[in-house]
Amino acid sequence: MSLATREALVSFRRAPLLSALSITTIAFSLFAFGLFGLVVLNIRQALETVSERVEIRAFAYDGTDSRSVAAAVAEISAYPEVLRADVILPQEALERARREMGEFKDVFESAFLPTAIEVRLKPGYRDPDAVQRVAGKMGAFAFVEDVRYGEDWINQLHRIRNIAGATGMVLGLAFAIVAVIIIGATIRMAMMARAREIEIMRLVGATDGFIRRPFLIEGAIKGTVGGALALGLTWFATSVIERYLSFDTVFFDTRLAVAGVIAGAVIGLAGSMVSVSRQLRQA
Amino acid sequence: MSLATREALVSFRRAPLLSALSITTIAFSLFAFGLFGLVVLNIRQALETVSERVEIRAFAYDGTDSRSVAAAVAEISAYPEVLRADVILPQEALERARREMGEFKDVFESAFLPTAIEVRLKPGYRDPDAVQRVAGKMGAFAFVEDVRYGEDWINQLHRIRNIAGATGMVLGLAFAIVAVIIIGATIRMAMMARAREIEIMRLVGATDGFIRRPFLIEGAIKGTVGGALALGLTWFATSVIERYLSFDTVFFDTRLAVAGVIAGAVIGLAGSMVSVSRQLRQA
Amino acid sequence: MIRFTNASLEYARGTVALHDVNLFIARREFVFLTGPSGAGKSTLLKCIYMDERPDSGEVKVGATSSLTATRTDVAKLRRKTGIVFQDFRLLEDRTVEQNVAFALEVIGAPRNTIAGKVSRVLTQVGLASKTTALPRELSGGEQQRVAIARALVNDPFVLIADEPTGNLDDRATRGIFQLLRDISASGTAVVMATHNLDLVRRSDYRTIELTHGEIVFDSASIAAPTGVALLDDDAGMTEAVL
Amino acid sequence: MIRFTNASLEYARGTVALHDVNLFIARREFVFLTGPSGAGKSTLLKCIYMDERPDSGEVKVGATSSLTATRTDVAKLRRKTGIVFQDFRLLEDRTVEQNVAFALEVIGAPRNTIAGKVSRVLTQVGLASKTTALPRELSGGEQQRVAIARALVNDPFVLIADEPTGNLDDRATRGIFQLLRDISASGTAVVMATHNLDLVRRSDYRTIELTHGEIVFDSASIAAPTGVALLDDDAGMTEAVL
Ligand SMILES: Nc1ncnc2c1ncn2[C@@H]1O[C@H](COP(=O)(O)OP(=O)(O)OP(=O)(O)O)[C@@H](O)[C@H]1O
Ligand SMILES: Nc1ncnc2c1ncn2[C@@H]1O[C@H](COP(=O)(O)OP(=O)(O)OP(=O)(O)O)[C@@H](O)[C@H]1O
Ligand SMILES: [Mg+2]
Ligand SMILES: [Mg+2]
Repeated sequence: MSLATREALVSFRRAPLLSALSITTIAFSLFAFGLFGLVVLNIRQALETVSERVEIRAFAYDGTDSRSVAAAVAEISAYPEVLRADVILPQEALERARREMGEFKDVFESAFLPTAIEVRLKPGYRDPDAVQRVAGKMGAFAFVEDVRYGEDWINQLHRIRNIAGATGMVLGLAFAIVAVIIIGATIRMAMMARAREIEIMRLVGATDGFIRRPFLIEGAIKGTVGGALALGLTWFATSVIERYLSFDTVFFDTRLAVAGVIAGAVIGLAGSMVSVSRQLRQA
Repeated sequence: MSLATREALVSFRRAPLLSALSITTIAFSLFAFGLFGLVVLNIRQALETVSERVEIRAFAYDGTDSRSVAAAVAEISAYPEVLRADVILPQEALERARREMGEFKDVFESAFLPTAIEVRLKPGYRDPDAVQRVAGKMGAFAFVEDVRYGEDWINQLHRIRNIAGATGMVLGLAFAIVAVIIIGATIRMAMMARAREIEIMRLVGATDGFIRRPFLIEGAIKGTVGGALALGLTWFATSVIERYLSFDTVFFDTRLAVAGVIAGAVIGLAGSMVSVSRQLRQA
Repeated sequence: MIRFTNASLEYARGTVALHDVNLFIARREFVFLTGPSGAGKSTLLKCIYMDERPDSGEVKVGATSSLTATRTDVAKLRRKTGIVFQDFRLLEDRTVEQNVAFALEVIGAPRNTIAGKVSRVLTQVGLASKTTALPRELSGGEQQRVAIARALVNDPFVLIADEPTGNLDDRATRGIFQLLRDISASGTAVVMATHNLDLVRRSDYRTIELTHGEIVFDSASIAAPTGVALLDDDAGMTEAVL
Repeated sequence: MIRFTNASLEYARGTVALHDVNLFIARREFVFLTGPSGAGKSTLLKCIYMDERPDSGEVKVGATSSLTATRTDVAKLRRKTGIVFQDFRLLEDRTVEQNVAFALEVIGAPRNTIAGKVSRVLTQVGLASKTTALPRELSGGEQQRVAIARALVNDPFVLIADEPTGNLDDRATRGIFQLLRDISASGTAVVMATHNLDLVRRSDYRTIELTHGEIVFDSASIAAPTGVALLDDDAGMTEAVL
């Protein structure tokens, strides 16, 4: 074992270019993969933030008395889908509209808005079906003139989230496969460069296990270093983007980061395993 | 020359794995680069669309007579920075506000808006300075109560565009460098695998030029194929995104596409050139 | 110790490299293998270290049979076999010393004994002054002697030498030959393929001649050799060595 | 044709491979180079095809001087030089035929003449039946003969053979030797390093012996050789060949 590790380390010194290339390739592939993962992560995060804003508003007829509104709010709050229900008085509505719509604030100089009940849904219920159900029930109150909840917008949001998830999975998988192919080919090439060495090892009586071990250790080391490099690159890229574009980005949490490095190690190991076995079968 | 081309082609047959790896690497690097380029292109395009909407609005006091407004519009239209100036009557303003702000259209049920002059600037003048200059001149008219042009928003837009351009350049360059390094290393590795062959060629009297030629042709072919593959991949990726995310994306125009493939060829050629020269110097 | 039973081998291109070879080589025996270029000498030797296996018939070395040996069995056999390859087969990126030490490392020799053994055997083949040179920094004959040193270093129970003196001058040839004789005298079976008929004639060891893959001459079947050499000591050796 | 003037060469590790070598070899001359392993024979030959250049002194081959030759000059020299390397140096992924044809392609021989020349020379070395084999499918002696065929195929004006018969049996050796003699008789200078003293003794060609990089014996300086051989025909040859 000690001999295998020594052999593995020596191989870095013997073929620095090949080693550097393998590591760079692993790092670069995982980097591309990581950047892509981050994009998906950030899109999900953004969608999450947006979907928190899913809300249903019911507008009361002019002159509705506040007690019936309060009673309705109490009832609506009890629906299982509902996170909170609030009364928005005309004055508040106007102020909020001005605040939220900076550029168009002149529009509201003299606007009049009706009393409204605003409802937010619980996380599990922010889908088009639940929204429609609650809106229907709210529309049944006698004093409600109109219920609005941005149907198109919610449908669209839901669709984007589904599609983003799916394309994320598909493209991510494609990236991972490309990475594994490149890495496998790189290791196989390193292997071919050492085909003679492997053959000589076999001829002087080395068992397959003995021959394989240093290569596997080497692959795992390269993979780990590549994974760590990729993590560093990804972190650097996001921090650059964050700093200069003043985007708020989400980075991988520790668990995901460690998983990334481990993925590198596994890829390196798997690539070596496949390549060395193929080489050994040929010899 | 015919011999060199034959040798170049034969090398694909002799080392299919190595060739496939080189091509994959070139394709993959250029693909990453291309995707990144498309993101930048699309951001620029989006910003361009947005900046077309740079507009300045001057609001008239209640009861301003329409002739003085018309005179002002004529004068403003003559400013060198101005693309067009229009009068917006209160009714129009309201309708437009309702149209543009779908979700909030209930807000405008009973709004009152003043008469306004709306000015759009020519492409070269959509920067914060020009906007401020024109806005100042418009504010000087006696009947104007207020001039609005979203200062923050225009400044922000301008800043994003500058930063996007700069980061685009920097990250793009970084990607290109990584691609060249990986490709160079791949070719160098292919070269090392053929070091013996090169040495034997020299010993039987082949000149450096004779030895170099097939490798250069090989590199150029690989680069071209890699570039074409990358283009295909990029096109496929964007069309998938376009189709499933119903984003409107801009693709490279023919000139850029051809440039991409040529870039692949040049990278392949350059990589071969560097590697073969290094190998020849050593031998 | 080494037994060929009706062994035949045909290569992919239709070359018959071995044809119905029957052969027994005992412990302590020294055998010359001669014959024209392409006669099948290297192929016969490859069968002994099981780099090739006969298409029909059997080769048995110690307890290892070509019919049943697994990859691991072959590896174990080779650890007890010293091989001098016709084309040397040195590791290009290791020094002379490391090349020889490698054969010991593979069989798991204790680390502290390696350096001593390596330097002793390199002195025996006359390369004490070249220990840190790389193969490409050696002359043809020096490379050949490194290959011989590597084959000798782990005290093999069978020594196979394929044209081990093709690049050596007469004096060096005699030195190496003496070394192989000593090895053989100490209990190792030595099989040496050679074109050096001088060497063959000067000594009176058993000589086997191959032509077109067939044994056309075997001195053991003419002059009765010493009793010890012909004893089939397979069983005893096997226990002791494997 | 070939002239060494006070040529000395020391390798990086301090090995003196050539020491003050003075030598003239004429056109049509056949020279044996002998000496113990590591004496500097291969190094001397490498100087002739300018794979090594002396640290001091000069080597001149035809009009090409080791002091002034550019990389292109060296390439041109080698196109007129046939070289049999001690370790063969065949292209592993090309067939026997392609290996030999390669030497012709490099010098830009007309495409339609190549196949004929290749098959003729392969027949001469006795490999007509192995034309489509890869080097690893050949025996040691067969590989050596491919190397010889490659050296002969482009009618060189200097032929350098480094131990060309080390892996050949006596009959094949005699055949190759006869071939080299014919080449020499047709106007080519042949320099052959060998350990086969039988061959050297049987013929009465000029013999040069090296030890530790020094010429310790040169038969040309003892018995006066034929007049033609000693004529310094550098100038005439140069015109004709380069
Ligand atoms: N891998 C192979 N594939 C096909 N033919 C082969 C292979 N190896 C050897 N041969 C052929 O088998 C025959 C015997 O080869 P072998 O190497 O055993 O000869 P040899 O007696 O060692 O000759 P030499 O003295 O030249 O080394 C030769 O004709 C050779 O061309
Ligand atoms: N590239 C090199 N670097 C260092 N030393 C070298 C190199 N090549 C050869 N030598 C040394 O120079 C000496 C002469 O080598 P050379 O190959 O000329 O010997 P040779 O006469 O051809 O021997 P042989 O008969 O064994 O082939 C040897 O001691 C060898 O170790
Ligand atoms: Mg052989
Ligand atoms: Mg030599």
